[in-house]
Amino acid sequence: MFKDIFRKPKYVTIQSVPAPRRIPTDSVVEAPVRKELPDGLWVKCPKCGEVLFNKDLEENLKVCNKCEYHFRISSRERLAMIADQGSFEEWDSDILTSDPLDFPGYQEKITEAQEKAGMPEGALTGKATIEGIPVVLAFNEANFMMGSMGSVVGEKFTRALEKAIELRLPVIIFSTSGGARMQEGILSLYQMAKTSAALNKLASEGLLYISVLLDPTFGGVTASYASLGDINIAEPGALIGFTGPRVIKQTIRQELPPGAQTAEFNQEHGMIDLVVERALMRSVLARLLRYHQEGAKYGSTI
Amino acid sequence: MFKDIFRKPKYVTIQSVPAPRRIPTDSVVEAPVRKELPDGLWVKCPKCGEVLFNKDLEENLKVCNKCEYHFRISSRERLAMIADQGSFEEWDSDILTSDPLDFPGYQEKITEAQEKAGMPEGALTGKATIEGIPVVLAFNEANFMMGSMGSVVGEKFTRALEKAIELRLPVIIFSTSGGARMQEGILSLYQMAKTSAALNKLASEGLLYISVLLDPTFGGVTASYASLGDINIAEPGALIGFTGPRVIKQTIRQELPPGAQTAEFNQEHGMIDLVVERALMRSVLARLLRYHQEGAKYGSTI
Amino acid sequence: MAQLFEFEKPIVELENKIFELRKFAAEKEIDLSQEISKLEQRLVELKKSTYGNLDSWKRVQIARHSERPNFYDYAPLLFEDFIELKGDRLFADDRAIAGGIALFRGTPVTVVAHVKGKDTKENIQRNFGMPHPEGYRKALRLMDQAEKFQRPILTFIDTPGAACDLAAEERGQGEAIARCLQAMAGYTVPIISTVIGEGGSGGALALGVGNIILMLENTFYSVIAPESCASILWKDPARAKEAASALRFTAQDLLQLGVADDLVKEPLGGAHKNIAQTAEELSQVIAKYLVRLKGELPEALKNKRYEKLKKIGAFSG
Amino acid sequence: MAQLFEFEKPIVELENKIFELRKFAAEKEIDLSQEISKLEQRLVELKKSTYGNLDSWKRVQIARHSERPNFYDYAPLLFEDFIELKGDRLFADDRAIAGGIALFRGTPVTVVAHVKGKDTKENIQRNFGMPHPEGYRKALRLMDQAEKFQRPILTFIDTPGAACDLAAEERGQGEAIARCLQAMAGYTVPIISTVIGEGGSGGALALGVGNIILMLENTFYSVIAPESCASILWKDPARAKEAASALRFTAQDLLQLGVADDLVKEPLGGAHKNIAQTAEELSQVIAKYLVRLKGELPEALKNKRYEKLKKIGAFSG
Ligand SMILES: [Zn+2]
Ligand SMILES: [Zn+2]
Repeated sequence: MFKDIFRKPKYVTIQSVPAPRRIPTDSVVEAPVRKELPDGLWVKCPKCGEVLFNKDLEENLKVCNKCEYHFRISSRERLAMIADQGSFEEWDSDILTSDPLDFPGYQEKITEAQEKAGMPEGALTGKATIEGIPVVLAFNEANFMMGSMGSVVGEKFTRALEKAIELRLPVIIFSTSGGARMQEGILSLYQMAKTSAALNKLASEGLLYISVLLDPTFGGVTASYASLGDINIAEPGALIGFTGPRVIKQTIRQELPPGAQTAEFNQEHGMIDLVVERALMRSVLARLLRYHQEGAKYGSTI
Repeated sequence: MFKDIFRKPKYVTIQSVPAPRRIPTDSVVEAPVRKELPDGLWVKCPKCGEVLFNKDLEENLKVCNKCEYHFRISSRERLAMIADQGSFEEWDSDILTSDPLDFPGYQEKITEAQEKAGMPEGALTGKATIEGIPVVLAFNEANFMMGSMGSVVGEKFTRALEKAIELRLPVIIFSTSGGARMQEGILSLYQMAKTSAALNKLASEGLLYISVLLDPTFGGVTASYASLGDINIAEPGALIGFTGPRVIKQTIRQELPPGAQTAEFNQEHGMIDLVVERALMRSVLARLLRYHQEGAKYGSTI
Repeated sequence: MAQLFEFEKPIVELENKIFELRKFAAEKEIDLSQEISKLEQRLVELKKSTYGNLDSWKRVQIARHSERPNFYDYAPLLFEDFIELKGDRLFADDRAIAGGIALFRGTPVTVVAHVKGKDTKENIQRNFGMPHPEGYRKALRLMDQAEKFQRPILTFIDTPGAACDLAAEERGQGEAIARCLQAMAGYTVPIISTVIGEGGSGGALALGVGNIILMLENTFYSVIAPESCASILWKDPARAKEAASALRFTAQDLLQLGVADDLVKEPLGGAHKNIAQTAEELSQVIAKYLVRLKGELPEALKNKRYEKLKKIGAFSG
Repeated sequence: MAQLFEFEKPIVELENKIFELRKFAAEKEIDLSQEISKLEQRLVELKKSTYGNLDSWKRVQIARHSERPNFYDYAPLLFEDFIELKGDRLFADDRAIAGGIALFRGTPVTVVAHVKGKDTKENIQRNFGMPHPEGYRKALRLMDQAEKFQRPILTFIDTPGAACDLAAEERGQGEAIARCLQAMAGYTVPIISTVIGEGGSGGALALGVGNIILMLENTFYSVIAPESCASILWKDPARAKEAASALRFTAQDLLQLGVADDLVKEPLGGAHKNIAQTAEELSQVIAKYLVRLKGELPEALKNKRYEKLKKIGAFSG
């Protein structure tokens, strides 16, 4: 009893979060997702222009070793960087898109996206461990129609949240999305409400939700699950907002100042708890999970 | 069953709240409380300079009939304007100030204040009805050391809140105060926490609390019960803030713009639900009380 | 002079013709009653054919009509009393959203509504009905209050969308909307959300997590404005009409898609032709559902709202 | 060079004298050990008499010392780990308040603290430790989170007071502080509030609604700054020293008045003379009370905190 509390600190350092990186220029958001890593041996950093060898880049977790620009990566790549190897159990991979509005060109877009992303839809969900701690993970897939949220993404995320409640596990969602998916109309819009409602249920069960916001996160995803973390984490330089800079310019002719909508801007404006570089993400998540494990609650250490 | 809901609206008007008055100049806050109504037959309006006959002014609820400046009035006068005649039952009138810090000159100040205000301390609490609806009322007394809050004010308000819980009654507090009372040091400061804690208890019991903010309300009172209403109401032109304009000027050499810290300014900045002129206050309070009576809850009309 | 749509012009022309014919007949003391009666017959049919089966784009135009009644037009007709409560207690009072306590057929309710302006000056004050984060936070505060005092919540949706400017981004537009969605999902009081004009995207949805979702006949509720959709799809905002149809966002579409629960009849030609009549219809439909919901226990209201949301979506497998 | 108070100068002079005597003895190879030993004896006594019974004004000076350790100095010594979490999710991240999750002797706790800067540049960033409303709203958010996850809350008070400027007034400084007071009163987790420097008025109290209130030996916690009090009482801010004594606001006073529950020993001369030692004392006292509180049930923690607050005040009748 109370043993823990009398244990002397043996290792006293503030493991502080890395300092915010330099703010990327607006041009970063314009870089199409696919340009990042062509098939060649090398790639040019879209931020600093440095020529980087693919092999080095991969070893550096796809972060530019000169300017620390965080290249966009796929949900599978992200999963590999975060979860314990071999621990991931995928859920609901068989939920497939229908075309409820019979929307012009949607079927073709889906087929294209499937080829491009190598996935049936733009969401990846399941259970895994991080440094041994079990957790429910959900990812947007940027290569699938810009990570947009339609019925399948909303449904898979909602099911994952309900499963987390059932298993009493914390949840981490990795967001990267242009917002709600136009082609499913109002059904897409209401996925925002659906996922937020599921998060409300998770919260009322006292379970932890960490939202990780990745480059880029906009629209209906920012206006739903991505903003609702008990803890909101972003990667350095990630662009995060409700309305994209181009739409703001077109709509009200307002030019955003340099650095607007970056992770750092959002943190200054109170929306982001932590800006964490890719190399530290796994260990920061593990620490946070550990402090929220049921056994870590003060009541249970007595 | 459901009878009420099928009743046709018979009287369809928006009984909208009166439009915000012209904003008084800063000089208003400087007007000492006592200057308002000298013993003579007439008084000069401190805002517009109009000469007003005391009798007319009294009949107009001490509101200038030219510029609608709301003169400061005592807690007893306020009570008479708000509660049903003869309905008030005063509580805790026997709690008296002690001088816990043995503070220089405090005893004399208290004696002076008692004479000036005609009350033993700067708080008036009790039970009354407004248009027949029972309610707990609490008032700061501006004539008692600027309405400052020491142990007695905090204790009387806290007891009134606890009594409201016991009786399951709504509460209206009429605030006007310079803040926590210096002469009781830390004990005064903690009256802020004490009254806020009692309000937390009231809220968790699902009981209504209406805060009425009067000219002037500042410091520790703004930073505790006065800001915590389910509904915050202010009189037109009332000055409300945390730090007074003179202290701001002295401390950081910042001159507040004209109209800053008025009721209307506070409403624009989201802090005040309603700005209600004195003549309408009683009826607005009655309507709000009525809509929050236990019988008015939808569950109980079924 | 009322704003007139292209498709309404034949009606007005016919009305004018009948008027002139009457005048002529009276002046010349000729009996043209048979002729006039024929024309009146045609007018009724023309109105029916014009308004009776409006396409999506026409509904968009009516929903956005400059004289389309807004919340403040309906409030005195719907409620015996409405006390407007202002402010988010954090930053500002946003006039693109109004809210407060109202008395609806004898029952106190909390009301929250988008408000577009009626003229340029008012539209600037109300940012064309496009709320900033403080508007959503005011809504949240008032709805939390409704939950505390167990009052039903009525929301009225009428916005082109949430404000899209630097200020909105700085103050967390996404967060503010998300909080509304999350909170509404958790309330144990009845919520009825009614689209009374435009239902523009996330900015509309923030007030749209009702147990019951109602739509006036000539409204739309969409994930994206038809002009923006056309821009993205065909790089041509002028093809908004096509987008309007592709998006299936009219009241009738949403009823079919299972998102809207019921429609509220408007007078022929749209709500602006007869506000009192529209308000009367609206009042009756709201009353009907409010009575139904008032029969439910608090937890059931929350659970059924959740189940309703969970069912929205189309997929296979 | 460390900031030196007037009342410390005799000590430093004596220290210098001893140093020179030693040097002289060594150089000249003379035995002055008896002389030196006498002086050292005197030094010990001088230190005791100087620091052992500091008056209120001297404690104010020590509490405001330019090298007074701040929260960031203690954090790495108190906690095995500290993850700082930023922002109020509404408007901004206020650097006058820091907060986050820390590991205290193996137990996750939520930590919230005022932070003054160490130099002019940092002081401008941190507004001299005077929080704006967004600072208190960040504190509130983090404390709500602690309640949700049933983590104890440790607050560290060190502020001249809340920010007093137009921006603070516009964003509801009063409301922000009041919400903290109200919320803290309602939590069911243990709260330990420690004054580590200045406890300035409402801006300090906003983090001060603890089950246990601790004060470092050389701190003060007051309803008003002594200078302002002197201004009001005697129209003379220079009489702050008198006011400091009249206000009875030192740690020792508050212990007597029943507001502080316990004091934390500082090294002779103040916390800045030995931060590690101060942190060690602080850690032990916090641990002692945290263990006690962890034995209480959640509802009891809330009720006892309320009862504690209710007892504060002096009156007759
Ligand atoms: Zn680079
Ligand atoms: Zn006047």
